[in-house]
Amino acid sequence: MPILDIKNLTLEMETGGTRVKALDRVNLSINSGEIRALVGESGSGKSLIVSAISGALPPQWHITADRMTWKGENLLSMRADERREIMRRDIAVVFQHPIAAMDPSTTLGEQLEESIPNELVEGKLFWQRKQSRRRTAIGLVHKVGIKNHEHYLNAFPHQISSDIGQKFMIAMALVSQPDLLIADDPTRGMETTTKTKVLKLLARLNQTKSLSILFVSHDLLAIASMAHTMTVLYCGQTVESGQMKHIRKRPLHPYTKALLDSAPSFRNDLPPKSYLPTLDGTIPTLQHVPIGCRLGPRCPRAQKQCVVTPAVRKVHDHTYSCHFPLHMDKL
Amino acid sequence: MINALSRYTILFTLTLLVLAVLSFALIYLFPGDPLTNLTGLVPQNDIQREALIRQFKLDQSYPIQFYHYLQQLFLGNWGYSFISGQPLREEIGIAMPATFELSTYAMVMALLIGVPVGCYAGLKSYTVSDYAINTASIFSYSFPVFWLALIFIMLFSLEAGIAPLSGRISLLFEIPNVTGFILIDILLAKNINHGLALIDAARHLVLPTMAIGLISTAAMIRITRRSVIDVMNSPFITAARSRGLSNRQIFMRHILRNALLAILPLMAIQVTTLITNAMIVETLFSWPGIGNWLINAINQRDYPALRIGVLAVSTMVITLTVLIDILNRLIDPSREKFERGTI
Amino acid sequence: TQSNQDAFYRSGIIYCSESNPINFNPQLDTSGTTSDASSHQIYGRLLDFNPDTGRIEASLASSWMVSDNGLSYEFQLRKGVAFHTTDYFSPTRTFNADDVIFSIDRWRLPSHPYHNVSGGRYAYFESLGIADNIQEVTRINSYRVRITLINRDSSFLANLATDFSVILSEEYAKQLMEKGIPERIDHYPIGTGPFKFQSYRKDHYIRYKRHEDFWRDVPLSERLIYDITPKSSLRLAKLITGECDAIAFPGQTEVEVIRQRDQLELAEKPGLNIGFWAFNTQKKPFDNPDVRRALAFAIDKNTLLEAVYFDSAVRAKTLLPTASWAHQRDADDTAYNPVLARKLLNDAGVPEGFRMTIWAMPVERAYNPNAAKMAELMQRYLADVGIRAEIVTYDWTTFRRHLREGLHDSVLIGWSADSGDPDNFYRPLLSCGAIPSGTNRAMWCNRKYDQLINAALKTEDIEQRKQIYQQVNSLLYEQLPLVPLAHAFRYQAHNASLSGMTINPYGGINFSGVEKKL
Amino acid sequence: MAQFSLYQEEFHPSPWQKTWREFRSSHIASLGLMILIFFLIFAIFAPLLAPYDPLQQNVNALFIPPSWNVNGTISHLFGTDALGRDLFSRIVYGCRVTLGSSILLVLLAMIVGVAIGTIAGMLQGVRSSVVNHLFDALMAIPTLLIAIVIVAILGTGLVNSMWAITLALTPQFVHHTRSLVRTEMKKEYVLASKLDGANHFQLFFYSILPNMIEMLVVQGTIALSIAVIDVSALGFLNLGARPPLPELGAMLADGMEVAYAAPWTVALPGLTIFLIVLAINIVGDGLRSALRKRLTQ
Amino acid sequence: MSELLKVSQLHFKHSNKKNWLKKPEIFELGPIDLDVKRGETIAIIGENRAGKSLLAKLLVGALKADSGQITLNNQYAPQGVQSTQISHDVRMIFQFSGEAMNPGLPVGKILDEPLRLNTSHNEKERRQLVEDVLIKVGLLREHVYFYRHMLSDGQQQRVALARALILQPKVLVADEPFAALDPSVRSQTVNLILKLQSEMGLAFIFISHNLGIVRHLADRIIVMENGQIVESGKTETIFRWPQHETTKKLILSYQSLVPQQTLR
Ligand SMILES: Nc1ncnc2c1ncn2[C@@H]1O[C@H](COP(=O)(O)OP(=O)(O)OP(=O)(O)O)[C@@H](O)[C@H]1O
Ligand SMILES: Nc1ncnc2c1ncn2[C@@H]1O[C@H](COP(=O)(O)OP(=O)(O)OP(=O)(O)O)[C@@H](O)[C@H]1O
Ligand SMILES: [Mg+2]
Ligand SMILES: [Mg+2]
Repeated sequence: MPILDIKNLTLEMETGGTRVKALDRVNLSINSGEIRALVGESGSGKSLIVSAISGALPPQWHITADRMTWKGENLLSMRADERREIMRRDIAVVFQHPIAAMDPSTTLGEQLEESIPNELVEGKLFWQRKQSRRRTAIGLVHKVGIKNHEHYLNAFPHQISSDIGQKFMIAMALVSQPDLLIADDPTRGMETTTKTKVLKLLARLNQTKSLSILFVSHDLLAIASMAHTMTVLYCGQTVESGQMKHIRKRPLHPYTKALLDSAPSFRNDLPPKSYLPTLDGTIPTLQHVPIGCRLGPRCPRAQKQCVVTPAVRKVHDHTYSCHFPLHMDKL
Repeated sequence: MINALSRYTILFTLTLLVLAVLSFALIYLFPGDPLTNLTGLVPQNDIQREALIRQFKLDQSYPIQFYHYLQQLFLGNWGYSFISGQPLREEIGIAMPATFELSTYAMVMALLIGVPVGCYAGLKSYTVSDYAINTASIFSYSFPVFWLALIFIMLFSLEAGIAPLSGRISLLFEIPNVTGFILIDILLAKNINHGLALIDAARHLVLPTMAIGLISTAAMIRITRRSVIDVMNSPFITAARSRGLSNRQIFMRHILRNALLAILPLMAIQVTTLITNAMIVETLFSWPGIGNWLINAINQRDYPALRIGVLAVSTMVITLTVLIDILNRLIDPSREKFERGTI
Repeated sequence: TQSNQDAFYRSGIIYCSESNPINFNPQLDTSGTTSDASSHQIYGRLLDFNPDTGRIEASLASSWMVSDNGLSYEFQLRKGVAFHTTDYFSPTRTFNADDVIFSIDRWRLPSHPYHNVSGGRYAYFESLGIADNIQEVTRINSYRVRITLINRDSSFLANLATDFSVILSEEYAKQLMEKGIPERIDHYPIGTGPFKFQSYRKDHYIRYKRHEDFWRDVPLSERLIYDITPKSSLRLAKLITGECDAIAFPGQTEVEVIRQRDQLELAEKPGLNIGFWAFNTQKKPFDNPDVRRALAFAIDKNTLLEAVYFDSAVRAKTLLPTASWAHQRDADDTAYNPVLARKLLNDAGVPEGFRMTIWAMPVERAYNPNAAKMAELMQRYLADVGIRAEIVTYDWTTFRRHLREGLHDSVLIGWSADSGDPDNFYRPLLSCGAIPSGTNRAMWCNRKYDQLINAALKTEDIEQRKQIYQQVNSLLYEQLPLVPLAHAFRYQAHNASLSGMTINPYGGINFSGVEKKL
Repeated sequence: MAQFSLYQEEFHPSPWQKTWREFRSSHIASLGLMILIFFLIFAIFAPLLAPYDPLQQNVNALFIPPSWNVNGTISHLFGTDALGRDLFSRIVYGCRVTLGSSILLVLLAMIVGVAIGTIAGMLQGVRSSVVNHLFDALMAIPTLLIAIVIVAILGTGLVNSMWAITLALTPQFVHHTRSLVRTEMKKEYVLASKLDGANHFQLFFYSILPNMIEMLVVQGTIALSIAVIDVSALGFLNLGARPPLPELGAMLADGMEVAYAAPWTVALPGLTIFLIVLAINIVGDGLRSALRKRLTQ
Repeated sequence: MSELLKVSQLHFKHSNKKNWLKKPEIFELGPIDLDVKRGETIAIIGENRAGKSLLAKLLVGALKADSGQITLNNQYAPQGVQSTQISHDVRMIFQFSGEAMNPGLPVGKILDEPLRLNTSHNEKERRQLVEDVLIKVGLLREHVYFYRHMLSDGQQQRVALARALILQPKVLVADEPFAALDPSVRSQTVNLILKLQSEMGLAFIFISHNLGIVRHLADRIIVMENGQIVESGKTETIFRWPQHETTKKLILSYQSLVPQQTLR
């Protein structure tokens, strides 16, 4: 039983006078204790999914789904305060742009302390509670690998660099001891050492606290090192989803393959300075998505049928949507 | 911070110095006799004239004259009104607080009504009530203040007879000028019927305050609304929401704070507009404030009065703006540079 | 409580006046504003005009005698008339001969220690040449004074009854002189009038208090306040809202509004006044009578009358209004004739596009309720004959200061008579002696004219005087130093709750005997 | 070589064109613009539109009420004033004087302000901060004060009051230009241009100015509404345009003298000023929200 | 291979005194010695705030060094923004951000600017050059009319590249050119650079946190820490036998991420 289960999530919005489907029948489910990676190119709609789950979408956007449940409860039909309660207790989100996601007029410490749920604060009197909050905050900051807590807790968002910001966002997300952590590109721009530390922290939390994680990124290296399962998104459509190791070994969708191939780290057979395999072109803008399979024009295996949206197919727990999948002949 | 404060102080002094230089230059720029323009005194004969020139060091070089001028400014010797013969410091001491009082009430009105209504409109952005508020505010904001005041006079004074149209209080009351704020002075005054006087003064205050206040309130609503909408759309509010903070928490701790921080620098401009409007409205309501005084001075070609009056008002306005500026800097840590925005 | 409140609002009269007085001594200034604010309120005179009949009657002088040759006047003074007691002066004695002598000698004698205080110009007396005609003022006893004249002056008594011949306190003057602040006498006045001065704020108010020991037994309001309101529309508005109990110079367009309102009362009387357009004859090309005549022909007086006075005025041909006994019905008048005007201008060498200024009074006066509007109308007429007129206006005080300096090309102004005597028009307005005193706005000096009006004073024979004034009129028509425009009605508007308001034909407002009921 | 599938649009709107499209999509803003254009037409074609000479007095037609009043006549649409001048013609010319002079002075203030602001923005360090602070301080001085000083020195008159308002509006442009130039100068594309060897002048014209136009237009509308109000306020206070000149504020002050006999002489000029300012504000508002929309997209 | 760019004893000191209460944050860079050969690819790696971007800016002359010198083709290059020689031959691509392209100008104008300022070509020639370079970086001629908001991130990066290449530089300095790009676009860009290098003999200095790409692309690696070069050497050497602590940490953590089978 997945804790988060999304089926056929469609998101429509108005841009430039036309109504476009930014997300087109996206499926995503996360099991308890699982680290799921959500991969896709920039603009493929990853952050939109995150927003849809956290309920942070503008009201004028149309969001429909066959199913969108949290532990069996329907998120879409829920009252605002119930949903807020879930967000406060169970789900934590790390947004993509950490500095922008922090109140510019409040110190980091205050914001962090504010996020600590009341039930986790010890003491009755307000100064005791205050101290308790401070202690918790310092502990958290250390946990995510910030040493100089004095300096950073009293700093304002504009004074810190974005990697510190990301760490703070993670700390803020972890403070409420959630069941699910949604991390939108938490390691962007970090150098490798710090990145590894953060990833290790997440992995450890996953193991010790059985924290489920939805890990959004296009850093395949990071994903490959920690995720159990992976969902690949292209242009608002889920193209493939399944166990990490299966996908790595045998990607079924041409796009997934192209994605994996483009990371030189995955390929020990690649001679230095050789051309990397890649798909032609770039992701289309939302106003000009091709009909049917949205990869169509770029796909090396595209044929006539591709103008029809491919149905979701399933092999064991490996789902894909493609008319002409790879490796299928071998199966 | 002390660094910034000292920088402000230096720049502020510099600005005042520039103002002083300008007002000093006016002695020579205004038509007529520099001696009269400086002192407001008309020498009866040449001997007296010579004596005055020597006394005010007008026979010395410009820097020395200016130094002397500054000295006199500091000592409070601001010269005499050419027309009434009264010391200018006294006249300004009466007129300035009157304007200040009027502006203060209008500002309070703008804040008390403008900010909550603006917040409300911002929170309910793009709903019917928001459109209604927005339309009303853009209409009120477009009124030329003098016309608005006239309309008020016609409607409320002449037709309805609700409020009187001139002065600060019925002239039958004799209120000694202590603080310059009529309501306080009434409380300080002896031998009068305080209740009656307060009611009378309040009735006199209503229309001018409304006229200025309405425009400022409209401006305030627009600024606040814009600011609230901007803050609401900013990602950190989304983030706060997804952290499960309650609406109240978000509004009080994040939206309000950031919205008001953004409003503060704009208030500096509002203060200027407000005082300008107050000065214009004063002439219509015969409010004995600095605007009325200055307009009379210009009609009477009372150059010494003009010079000091302009210096005094601009000093007041600049001081207010700088104070708001400093305040803004004090309470808003995130703003690196203070930028003025628009409504 | 309600009754408390009523009593309070009834305790004072608020009069909306049109401008700032220059000081509180009408001897020093001919402006109606100054005398309105002082002569009848603060001061008393030896004689007064009866407001109804216009006759001279006793006032501080309880009786008087004129010698047969008409050169000596003896006044018996009223006893027990108290001067004001204020925070700046407490009198130790009542009114007596010393006060009369001081008051007259101040303007009469250039050697008098007070003569040069506050500028030393006594416009009214100078313009009429009265000072030079008085030989001496002698004290017979404490309550008896004799004034001896050099020449006969048929208007002398009338002049003593005008607003300008006020009685000051000699005791106060002495005190001030000792303290070395003599000019305070004109700013912190002491008199015997019904109200005592309390405070004055320029552009704002003048406060008076009841003079408890006023010698006349008339009801007096406890407080009198002048609310200085230069805009006539605003004055009317205040009258309507009840912020003023009476107003100065209601606008001609507003008369209807006042008539329609029940709670307002309007009194009207044909006024003894003249509104005119004076040229600065000391400036080129206005020193040329032909140019002046041309300009006079260029404007249509009837239109001005209609548009500015709304027919509440009579077209003026000469200086004298119809009510005056010396009024000449068949006097010559300039007619509207732009073609002739242009021709005269061409002949005089005034080019097309010539620029001149028309100074327009900033305040309403009985003789001209809206000088600015009149100036605008005239601007158009002058444009038709190729003259570009610029309208100049300043605040009233400044306006008159500059006028006296002769900065104007031409000015729209006028004169309200202070006594019914024709000399009160001819002399102050156009005699040579009136140039320095600043009432001769045309700055025109003509020997023959002066001789004629002097001759007119020497005789008591009305017919003979009429004859002389007809000569004067034709001289003026020839020379045209000013263009007479209109004799206007006098209006006075007040709240119906005021009782005892009278309208004074010679201008000047008087609040003694006025009471407010709610 | 990579093949691009190009999703070609019909035309390539520049940022400015995009803002314009956004602007036009708002009905209220378009309406405001139409009203403004209407007044502009009044201003430009006043001699053709006005049925009478605005200065022509007619003593036979004093205080004729507007045509919708029972006593009004159709030959004087808005009635006549105390001198029998046709109020409609005066208002048409009034638009010309008031709006026209406002536009002129805003343009002047804009040019001067942009010049100074750019210099201040490009100069770094103390000089700039002093200049900036002084201008900020000057900006705080109410127009009315500046006008009073100028009138005291030069005398009243429309042109003198225009100088005063120009002087008062300039700092605003200086300020905005300066802060815009400052933020632009920090951006990488400016650094890139600098690396290309562009001097200050070229930087300004090729890198900064194209991004400034919108700010200038928006700021211009704000300044214009202030200018119209100020011009008429000074006219109203008798510090600006002189009486016979049909300036709306001066006309209003004129009308006040006869407010009882002819209330329309107060109401109509006032209403005209109000409508002009309202139209400008609506247009400004529309522009700003269009700009905002474009930027958030 | 000939030495193209030689940097010796480059030193830069920057003290950041924003807050008077705290000690000024002093950052010192260098002294740095570095030489770049024709066609060579050098990667600069290091932790955040190690001074990598600073070094890049110094190299292209966007900042002026306090001391030390840069010689180009054995010619001493004067420091500072206005040095045309540098701007001609050493070009920079900025770290991708929304601000790398002027939003108010179309691509054509943007690409025209370096030509207009640095060459004496006439309008038509310039136009030709612009179109050529657009095609070279894989864009279309029509893109000259495009504004920033009409281009995707990858296309914007290509425009930046085109802008750098249009003057036919000898050295290209890039600050994290790949960081913000998607995998597929990133590969396209890598390929493009590789191709251009082989065609034009371009020396390429780039900063990256992505050690996978570094390993793939670079000939030499420079490791920086705290404004100092702590290690430099051939790519394979560094990856196999890191000497300095920082390098070791970097390489180790990289390898801990890389799936096991690649190491086998
Ligand atoms: N507020 C918005 N208004 C209009 N379009 C939007 C908005 N937010 C996102 N989009 C569009 O939705 C699509 C998906 O955006 P999203 O932010 O989810 O991409 P992403 O996968 O998170 O990319 P990245 O890896 O760069 O974060 C994009 O094409 C974007 O243009
Ligand atoms: N323009 C500048 N002038 C002087 N010093 C600067 C400038 N920009 C940044 N610095 C300082 O130089 C130091 C190095 O910053 P730099 O941006 O070079 O690091 P980096 O190695 O590129 O880091 P990252 O990997 O996060 O990009 C920082 O401490 C910063 O404060
Ligand atoms: Mg995203
Ligand atoms: Mg960097």
